[in-house]
Amino acid sequence: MHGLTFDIAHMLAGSLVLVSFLELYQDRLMALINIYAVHAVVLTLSVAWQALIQDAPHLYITALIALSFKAIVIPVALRRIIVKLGIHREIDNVVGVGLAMLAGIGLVALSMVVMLRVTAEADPLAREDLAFALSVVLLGLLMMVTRRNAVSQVIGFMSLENGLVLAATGAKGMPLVVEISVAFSVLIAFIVIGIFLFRIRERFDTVDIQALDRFRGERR
Amino acid sequence: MNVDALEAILIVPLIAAAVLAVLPGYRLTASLNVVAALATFLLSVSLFWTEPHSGDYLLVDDLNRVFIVLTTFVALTTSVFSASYIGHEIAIGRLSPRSVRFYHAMYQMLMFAMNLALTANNIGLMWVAIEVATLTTVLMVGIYRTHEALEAAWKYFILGSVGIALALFGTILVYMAARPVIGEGLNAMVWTVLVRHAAQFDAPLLNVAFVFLLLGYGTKVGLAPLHAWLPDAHAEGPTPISAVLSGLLLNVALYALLRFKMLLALNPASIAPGPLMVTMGLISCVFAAFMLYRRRDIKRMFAYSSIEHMGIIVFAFGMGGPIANFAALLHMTMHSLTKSAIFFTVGHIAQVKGTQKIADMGGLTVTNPLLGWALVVGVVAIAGLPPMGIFMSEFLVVSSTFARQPLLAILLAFGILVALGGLFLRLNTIAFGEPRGPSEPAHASYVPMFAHFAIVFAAGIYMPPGLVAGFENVARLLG
Amino acid sequence: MALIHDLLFQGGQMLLVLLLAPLLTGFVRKVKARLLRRRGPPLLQPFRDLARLLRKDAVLAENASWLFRVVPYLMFAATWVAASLVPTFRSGLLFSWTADLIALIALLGSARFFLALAGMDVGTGFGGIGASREMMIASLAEPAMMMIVFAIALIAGSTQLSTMAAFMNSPEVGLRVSLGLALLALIIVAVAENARIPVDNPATHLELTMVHEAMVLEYSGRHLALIELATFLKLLLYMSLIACLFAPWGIGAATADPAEIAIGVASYVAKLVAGSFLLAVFETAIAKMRVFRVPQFLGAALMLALLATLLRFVSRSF
Amino acid sequence: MVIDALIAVAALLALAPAGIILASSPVGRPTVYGASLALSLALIVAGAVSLFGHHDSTTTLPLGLPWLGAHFRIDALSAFFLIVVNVGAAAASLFAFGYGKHEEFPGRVLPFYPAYLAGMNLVLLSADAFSFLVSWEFMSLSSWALVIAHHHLRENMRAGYVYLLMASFGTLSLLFAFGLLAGASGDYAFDTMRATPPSAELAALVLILALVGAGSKAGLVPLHAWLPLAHPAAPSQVSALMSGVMTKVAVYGFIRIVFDLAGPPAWWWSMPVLFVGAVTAVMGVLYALMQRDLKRVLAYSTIENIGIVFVALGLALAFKANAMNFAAALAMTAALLHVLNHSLFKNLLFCGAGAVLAATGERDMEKLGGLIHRMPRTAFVFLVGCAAVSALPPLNGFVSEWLVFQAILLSPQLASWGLKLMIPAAGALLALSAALAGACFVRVYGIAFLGRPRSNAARDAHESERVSVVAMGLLAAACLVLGILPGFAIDALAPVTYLVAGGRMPVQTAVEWLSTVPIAESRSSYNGMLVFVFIAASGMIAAFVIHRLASDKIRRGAIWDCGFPDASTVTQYSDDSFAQPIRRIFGTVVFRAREIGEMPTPSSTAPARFTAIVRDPIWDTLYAPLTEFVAFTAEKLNVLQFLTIRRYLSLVFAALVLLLLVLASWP
Repeated sequence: MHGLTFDIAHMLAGSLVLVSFLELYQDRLMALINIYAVHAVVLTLSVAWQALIQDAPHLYITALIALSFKAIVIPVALRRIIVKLGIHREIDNVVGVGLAMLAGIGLVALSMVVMLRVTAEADPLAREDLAFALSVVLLGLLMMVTRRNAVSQVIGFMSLENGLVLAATGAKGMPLVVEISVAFSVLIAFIVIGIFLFRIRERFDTVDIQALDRFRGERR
Repeated sequence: MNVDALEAILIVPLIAAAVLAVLPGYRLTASLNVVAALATFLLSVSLFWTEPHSGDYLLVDDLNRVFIVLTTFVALTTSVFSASYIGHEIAIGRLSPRSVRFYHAMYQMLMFAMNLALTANNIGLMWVAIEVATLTTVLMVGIYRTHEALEAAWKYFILGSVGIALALFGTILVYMAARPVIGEGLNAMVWTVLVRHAAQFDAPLLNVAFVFLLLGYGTKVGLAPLHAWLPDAHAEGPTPISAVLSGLLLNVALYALLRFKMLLALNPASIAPGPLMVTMGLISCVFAAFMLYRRRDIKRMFAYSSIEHMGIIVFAFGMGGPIANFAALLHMTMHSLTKSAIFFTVGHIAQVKGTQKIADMGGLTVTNPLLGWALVVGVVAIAGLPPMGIFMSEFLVVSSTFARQPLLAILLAFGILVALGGLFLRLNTIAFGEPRGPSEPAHASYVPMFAHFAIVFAAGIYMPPGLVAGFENVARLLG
Repeated sequence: MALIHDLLFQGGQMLLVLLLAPLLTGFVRKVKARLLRRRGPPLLQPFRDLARLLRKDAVLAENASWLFRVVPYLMFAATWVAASLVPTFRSGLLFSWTADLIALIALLGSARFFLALAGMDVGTGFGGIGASREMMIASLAEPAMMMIVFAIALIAGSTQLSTMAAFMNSPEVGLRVSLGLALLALIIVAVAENARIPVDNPATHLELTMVHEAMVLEYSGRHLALIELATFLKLLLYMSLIACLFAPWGIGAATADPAEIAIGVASYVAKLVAGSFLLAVFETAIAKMRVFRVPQFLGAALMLALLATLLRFVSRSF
Repeated sequence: MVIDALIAVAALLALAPAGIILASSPVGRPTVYGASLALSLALIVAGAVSLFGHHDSTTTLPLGLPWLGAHFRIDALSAFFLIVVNVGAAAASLFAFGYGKHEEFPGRVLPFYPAYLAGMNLVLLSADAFSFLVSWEFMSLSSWALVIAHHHLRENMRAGYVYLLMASFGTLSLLFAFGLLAGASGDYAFDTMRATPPSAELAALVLILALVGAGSKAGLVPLHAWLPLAHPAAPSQVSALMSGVMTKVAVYGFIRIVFDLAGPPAWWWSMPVLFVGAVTAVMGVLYALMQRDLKRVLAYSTIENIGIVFVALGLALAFKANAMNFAAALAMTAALLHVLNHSLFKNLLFCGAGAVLAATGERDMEKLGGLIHRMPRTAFVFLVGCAAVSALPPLNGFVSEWLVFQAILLSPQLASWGLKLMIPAAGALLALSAALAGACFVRVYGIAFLGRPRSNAARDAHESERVSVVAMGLLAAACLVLGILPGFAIDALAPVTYLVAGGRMPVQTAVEWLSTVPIAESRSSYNGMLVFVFIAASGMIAAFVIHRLASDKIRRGAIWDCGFPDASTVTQYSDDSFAQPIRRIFGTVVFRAREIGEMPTPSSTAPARFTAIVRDPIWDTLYAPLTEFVAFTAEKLNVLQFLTIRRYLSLVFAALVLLLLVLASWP
């Protein structure tokens, strides 16, 4: 019976990595947001599955948060923002998609190498899970540094954080998971609101972070 | 219910924060702020003889006792300084009463978060506390609502969040490493339990964990190249916050790092954390030293000097050994006291001059002798010249390192020398020469800065045996 | 008794050099004149000049300071003391240990130092020229001299003139390259120190070519006389120095009976005559060189002396 | 004894805050300088008692490094230097007693002056690495504050800046040396270091580090750059201390580390010391000849004398390594005696320069002249100083140099051929520097004090305060006494040389006629007293005889000057023109000196111009590139202040990936 549960968890975690790659590939903001929603949904599923197999009911709360907040509220909010800002058709990336994908593959390989050195008696599920989580985290970071637009950077950050939640839930019987996911949701809310605030105050004409950098303390 | 000192130093700031959030009028709130800080300080001092129980969530041991007392003390002096500083800010209308209320609440909140981070016996709790501390400081950095302030806050916020995320991943990994040995549940995150079983943990997992923790908490410590948020946050926030940031928050993050270093040190199979820390420390020290030269904003300059000193401290802890650890602890203490005192001085100078631009300052020892000479003393101390305390720690670090790793010692000494050059280059124009820029008579609170300088000076000459014993004990703990 | 005996000799030596010095200069002049087919002044002319100068009043510039008046006495005294400490016809003088060779050179150095100052006292162009050039020459001549001392002292194992002379007299000296070089260097230095052609012309009346004369331009009367006498003494000193270092034959030992002393005196006079004759020939044979050729000339001496010092180790090492 | 000394030092330290308070009040100056004078006299007594009483005294205070405590000790070496330092300090304080009246910012001088004295004394007293370095750096720091006392002058600030950097550099290299001596275990007490000498190669490293560290403070070429900037910038009594005394403290540090702590020397140790010393001596005096600033000339002459001292120290090392303790003692005596002598006459000269500065407000010799008429007493003592520093018998400067030459003449008995050939060469350089020093000080005195005044300031100069003159007079007297009776000083040095060089010279005061006989009378001897007596006697006899038998009349007339006297004072020989021959001979090589003369065409009324360009080779080749490097790096790195958040994130990302790669490649 262990085999099946393992395979499903494995499948879900792997698909999360896959979706991260999709995000990396997608350079239209609107589509990117949609894919992020998918990302959140997949995360929800895997968290729920973990809740089931670890019969840890408190993980359902995490799953619920993931579904409601990350899969619905945030994407909706972001859509409204980018529509308001009129950048919903924008194409945004610093390095070419191909290059980004290559880098991503390299990162996944790296995380595999690093994680598979972990001795096996830490149970395989955890190990695989961690490998995937690590790659999701790295891909999220990669996304943050290869996108110029604040919205896509936020999305990068959020998928990074999804990786964290994946790891946390994968870690059997880890306490404070719920609190942590809540805390992170707050963090993300802050970020989104931050972008939104700046927009509303008419202080920055674009959410491009470079606009912020124009107001750096010591101009050259 | 009965509350012992340990819980009290968490509860007092929390209550104070709640109260200050609603009370109007800055005089009252400022004095309340001071009172709360004083209470916390006294409680923390009482930790030395009241032996509170260390539960699953909180603990007191020799390591964090040092940190707690230092934190609460600097918090106290800073609150005294901030009273006069904020008064001036209100007078010139830079801060509205509402934002002042918010500021005081946040100040106590920050104190709570830092105390929690220091006393937490649970690595998850510690992480949460540091995140809270970061967020509160973000809000305070942005309090002036100017372009620069918001930009600095935003930068701090983004980089800080990423750091937090990395640190969390590291924490999870530590749990994963601990679980097979200790078993599921809370115990696998309780510090005291972890330490007991650290030897059996899975080394490679621990290694990955440490990398993430080093980067995550290293961001907060301000190690290059993760330092980017630090200079701007120091420069744009209110000066008391700069003092707290440099004097305390960096230490708290460092404390977290040290905890995990001890964990790794206990595990023979894992990589030695030393070399990593030594490398990052060295990079930060030399890099920051060079960055001192082109600064035009006085607060930003001293922020970079903080990076340099954090580099030295991390370097020393990385070197390890009784002498180096002792020196690192001493250096950390001295740096907190000196740097916060310098920021007190700088805050008043900026108010007197009405600017933070070094170009508009000059001949302070002529126009405002007390402030000017205070700055001179501060720079002398921070540059590691005797008879101030930092000289002792630098003496110990450099000489003990030179006997073991001459090349590293030479690089470190080079960094120190370059930094000294940069600091004095600016000091010459600020404190000496023909007076420049506007200057109004200072109505400053000299007590905090001179109290700090007095302690630093005394420590450079004579260290009380009790303190020494404590430090040596901790140094032994750190291995 | 012995003490009185020694004191007698020391005093005799002091008077001897004082009397011999003008005579020597007179002799050199005479020989030079003869070589130029002139009859030249009589041998005792220097004495007459000195006497005349002494009798005249001294004329001082109105802004001449006390230093200007003290220097001639200082210079004369220093040179005289130095000259009377060089063994002439009998080594082992009573006070020979007062100053060894290095100290002698330093004594002459002090004399020069003060004379140069005196040259600058009144504040004229010529005085400055003289002082500056004198010090330039000295700055090369003194180290050269010191090297010569090294070269000989390292061989003789002493800087005490009596001991050195005794050693150079002894058979163990042998023929050494370094001694030859040292002698050559010493001659060059002596020529420069005594302001002779080709470095300087004692008889010139064209100010721009003067070094020594330019310094004493402002002097007159007894002051000038003393300076003149000092220069005579200096010439004698160098001659007897060369004599006692490189031709120490016949110098009587400390325990010398009258016969030996007679030999010593005779040989000494002979050496002086020979030396002054050679000097005269040398001076008439060559022309004075430009001031800024002097450094090369003296640099050569310095190099020779240094070479002599270093060759000392290879020539014969014991 | 050491307790009493420490009490005196503590009193000096206590004087510093008193200085802050009293700075504004009229009693401030007399109080501070009077108390400093009294305390330094007390310290002289302390030093003398422990030097002649032949007993060391030690104590440990619960200060400094907690597990070590602060060790203090007076042995023969520190006792001797204690005397040197405090004689200088006493003289400077007495001088400042009157001279300090001219100070425009007493508030920036009075607090630091006693602190500075305390720092120097503490260096000599401390007997563990930490207290030593604390005192060392404290000394630098307080003198830095004094250097920038007149902070409104840009060049002073620059001087202070360079000074502080070089001082810290030196401190760091000393720190390294002590780190090696103490080992990883950190036994910083001198006794334990002495007990466990390092291995041969470590000891060699210690030697080099000590040479760099102490040398940068003593002003060895090429680490001298700060000295001619900082010494003149300070108030004159402080310049006197920095030049006359602080450099000696650096010498003390070198002797303490190399001769006392670093264990037995290897045969080649003397070579770097000899080389650096000889080069320093010549370069120093050549620099001095190129300067116009009176105080800067003196500073460079200090460098020259430090070079002489280090040559003597190098000789002592060579002899000690060859177990020729007696010769080592001779060389060491020469070094220490020169230390004492130089501290005396350099103190005197700087005080004189201060008096001139106070009288005329000028340091540029080109604007001085004729001061011998306006300030005769100062002129006289200054002349004594000039004669002493030019090593003229019968003054003290000559005695020490004579001893150095005597030590050099012992070199053939050394084993190594390298040294046999190197030492005479060093001797040649020494002789050269001595001769050049003579030229240099003829120039200084002739331009500044003789001739006709070159500016109104010099024309109406006035004699300085009586007490200042007294101070200088005492120093001059000391120079003469040490010159004619060196035997007593040499005998007093015996315990010191026995301590550090393992031998002692024969007792000099036992020799008949009190003459100085380093080895044997047949070998070499010198009797300053008789030389003095003879010169005085024969000079007076000559004067007496002439005045009696010939004329003693004086007539004052116009300047003769070959019949073309020129009334204008600018036609006098200037300092540049005086230095011209030497500039042409040496400067063209050493300083790439060039002379540019513009002659106007005939019939044009334009003036003819002559400019001499002298460059500082060491600054150009060593310091300028260094500063450029730092500036360049700072400029390049500064880009990192102006990145976008995304780029900062990429930095973090890169660091993370890098560390993970490290892990992945970990065995």
